[in-house]
Amino acid sequence: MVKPGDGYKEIPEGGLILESGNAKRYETGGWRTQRPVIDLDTCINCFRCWAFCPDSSIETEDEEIVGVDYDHCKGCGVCAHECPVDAIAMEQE
Amino acid sequence: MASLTEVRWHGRGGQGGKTASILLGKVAAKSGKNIQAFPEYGPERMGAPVLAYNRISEDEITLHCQVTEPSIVAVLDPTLLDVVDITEGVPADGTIVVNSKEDAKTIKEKLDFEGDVWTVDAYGVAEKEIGRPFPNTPMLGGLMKATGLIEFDKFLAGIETELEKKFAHKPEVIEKNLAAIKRAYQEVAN
Amino acid sequence: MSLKDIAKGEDRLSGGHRLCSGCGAGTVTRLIMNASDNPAVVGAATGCLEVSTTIYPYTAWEDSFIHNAFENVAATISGAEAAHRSLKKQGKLKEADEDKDFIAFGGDGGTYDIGFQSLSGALERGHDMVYVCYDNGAYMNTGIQRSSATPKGASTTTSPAGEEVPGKEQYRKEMTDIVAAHGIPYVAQASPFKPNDLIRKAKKAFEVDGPAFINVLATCPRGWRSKTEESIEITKVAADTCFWPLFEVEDGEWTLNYKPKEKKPITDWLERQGRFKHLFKPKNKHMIEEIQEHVDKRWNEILKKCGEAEEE
Amino acid sequence: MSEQVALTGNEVMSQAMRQINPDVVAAYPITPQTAIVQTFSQFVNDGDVDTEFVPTESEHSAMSATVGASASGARAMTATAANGLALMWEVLYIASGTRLPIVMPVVNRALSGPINIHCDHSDAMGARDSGWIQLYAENAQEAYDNAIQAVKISENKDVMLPTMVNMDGFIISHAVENLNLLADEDVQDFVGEYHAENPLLDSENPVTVGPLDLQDFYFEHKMQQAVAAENVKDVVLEVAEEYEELSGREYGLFEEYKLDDAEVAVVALGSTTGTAKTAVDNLRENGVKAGLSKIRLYRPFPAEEIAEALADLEAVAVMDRAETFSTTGGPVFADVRAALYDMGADVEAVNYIYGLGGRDLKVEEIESVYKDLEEIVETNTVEDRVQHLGVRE
Repeated sequence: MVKPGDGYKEIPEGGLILESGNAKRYETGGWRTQRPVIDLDTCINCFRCWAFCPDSSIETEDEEIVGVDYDHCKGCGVCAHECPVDAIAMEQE
Repeated sequence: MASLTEVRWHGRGGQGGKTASILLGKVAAKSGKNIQAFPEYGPERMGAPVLAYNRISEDEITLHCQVTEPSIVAVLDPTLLDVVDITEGVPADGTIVVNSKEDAKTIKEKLDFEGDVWTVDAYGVAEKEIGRPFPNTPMLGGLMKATGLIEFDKFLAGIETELEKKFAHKPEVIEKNLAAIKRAYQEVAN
Repeated sequence: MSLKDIAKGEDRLSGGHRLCSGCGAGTVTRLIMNASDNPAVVGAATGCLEVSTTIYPYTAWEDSFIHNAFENVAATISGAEAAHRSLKKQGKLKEADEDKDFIAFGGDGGTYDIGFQSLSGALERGHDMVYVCYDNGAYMNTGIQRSSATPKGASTTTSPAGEEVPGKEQYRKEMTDIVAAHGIPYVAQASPFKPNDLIRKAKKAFEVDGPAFINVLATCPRGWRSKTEESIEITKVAADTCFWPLFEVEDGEWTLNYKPKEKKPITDWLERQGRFKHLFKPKNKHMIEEIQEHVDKRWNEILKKCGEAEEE
Repeated sequence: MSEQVALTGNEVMSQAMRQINPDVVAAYPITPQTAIVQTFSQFVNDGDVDTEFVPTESEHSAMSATVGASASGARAMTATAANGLALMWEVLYIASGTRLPIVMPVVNRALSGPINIHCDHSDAMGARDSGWIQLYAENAQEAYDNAIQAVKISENKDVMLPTMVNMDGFIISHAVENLNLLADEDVQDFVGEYHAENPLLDSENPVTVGPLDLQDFYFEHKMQQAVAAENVKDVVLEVAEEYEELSGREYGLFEEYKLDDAEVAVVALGSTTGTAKTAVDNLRENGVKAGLSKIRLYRPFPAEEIAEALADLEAVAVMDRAETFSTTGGPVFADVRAALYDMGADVEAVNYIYGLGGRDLKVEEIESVYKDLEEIVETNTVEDRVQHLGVRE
């Protein structure tokens, strides 16, 4: 991975990024003013929050919703707004 | 470049002047000479007076300017004589071959040209041998006789090869053109 | 295919991209990408999606990705697709690279306007690629300038609501219809509020042999002056007011995919967005009437094309 | 093995492309380049090549698709001229900045307006700083040889930059000349197979091409490009040496014609250099110590080498077939003069803009340039640093 401050002799030529999906290392969680909190007991695993999240931040495991990736969630609130059973609450950071 | 010969072709768009210059160039190249063949490009379309050129030399040709003083001129359509100055830049010892039914003397007078003037009824030859009035291949035959640029047997063999490439699927066209070239070679006169 | 099934795969667009909070393009892109069954070569026209997902040295793309310029994503991906065809034919590809999806993403600026010619050319040439337009109705990347996809009446920075002129004067152009006129195998208009429909359309687009085009409404909370949490809901309102009908055109056959139970007035769509706020001033009432008339006319056209009964 | 042929420059170029057998060619027709893509399309449809031909709707898309194909790992080519090159402009920089080894014949023609379809170098000269390597040719033989060598130059790992193979519109593109073609298999062996290092098509190693590259890294990437450009000269010479073994034809960064003992010389590029050779020969017969430097590699510019070759002259005239409207002369002049300055050479350098829009340049006109140089040497004064040659008042 190219690091800040690397010189021209060290980095790949032509502006290529050779490590796919490495944006995961860039945390956008700090953009948030409100955080979604999922009540997993109420959740019916309809996966609508997963589908709608613009930031790939709804975590799943074995076909179940398990939580939120707060490193990347920007707190837009779409998940909470769209949850059909009100299992997601937006809380102040 | 003492061996350099420059040729200018006068024709009308669609008559095959450019093709004649290319055929001449290719055949000359086959006979071991260095050549150039190039038309003058403009927006002219079918019917407009057009020009094409050849350079033929024993030595390497590096010149890439226009031909302005050709020693040989071929005129593919008799009516061009009234439209363009076909003697322009041609030295007094130059050769002009004109597609015309008239005899060389008449044309020579008309052109007021000191040099060698030849005529051949290329349309007539083409009508007889090819069945259509394409003057360019007969004119090549006439040009060979008038200038001796390439030995005629070699020229015939060379042109046959080139026509074979062009008309691979129409062998009769090759035969007819060769016949036209031969007839024009016989009929051209100064 | 259920959302749950789709979610089984790895997300093809990673978190950590820098699209705005609540950006519709993020949702649209994820849903399309996750519907693909093959490793993909993805292209994006210059625009929000491209700049936000590939800020050097980071990329949010799990697949191969190329950005070339603003107006040429269709041409660029057509070149990639041609390369694939050529190398495959010559037996120069590894087995793992033999089946691939070629996907081009463009915003409305890169699709309706500056990239229109390149898109039309690629569609006519018949490349096996899927072109996705995430239509947020203006040049959002440069700060909300009007495009030919901007709806009539919207206030943008180059069609501002002024004392004399109340926002954009022209109706948006019907890009989906224009693409359909190319006679390509698959064309669809979709919306993220129906993710299953969007995924189904994406899958169809990937399946067909030849070019496919999907025009997806993508909310821009910043440009539309809407609430971020309403980004999905607002696209439902767009469908319920018939501003953004969902349909598909398969080999020339038009099918309607969503008919609101009760067609809502266009004001439902307009009032949620700050960009239309000025239309509610009394002097601009005629604008709303005109827009409603236009939507009604267009809706009936769509119904007719789709073989549905027209409405009064 | 080689074959003597008499073909037009365009035909020769399409033969070179057939022999190179690129994986993808994306192109658009434009006078005077049209015959290249036309002939090549016939090769494609006759199954003579493995190429996928992408007949784009514009040159912008031609270059864009070529970039897409090249980034995917294909050996990709296109060809253009004049306004077509201008329409590609934006993407030219993307191709070089992305380090894609695309080879593109450019059939040089004047840029509009007013529209003119004939030869000058405005098109390629305008693109001289786009990061592309530029090779120029005196005749069809050189254009052919340059095209084949360009593949190897561009794809060299120390280079990885695209190349424009320039050929004068009409004068070369539409003229039949005799030349030698290499055997197909010799060209194939010479260019070899292309293996891209990080192709988009490699599913196991996905790559992101063309990201947003801001203040923190863009400069580093441009520096890499500058280093690659520095490497070009050596690679051009290496490839030329290898090509000479194959073809018997010698190539360098530039050609020196009777320059050794020359006192006055012309620096030029393109087909005019052939005509200039005749002028040199004529002048030499009259006792004038005339010489010629014919630039083959113009970008990157071999400044030191050219300056060295010119350093012992008394005066030199640089011929430019393009205007810059800088009022300080044409592009080649700027480069040559800067090179001479760096060398500290005591050579008067003057500039002649000529041949715009296909205006013919005759032997006598070139001879007049040498006569001007002699006068400069004699009087030690330069009256007009920059002149327009062959234009009417």
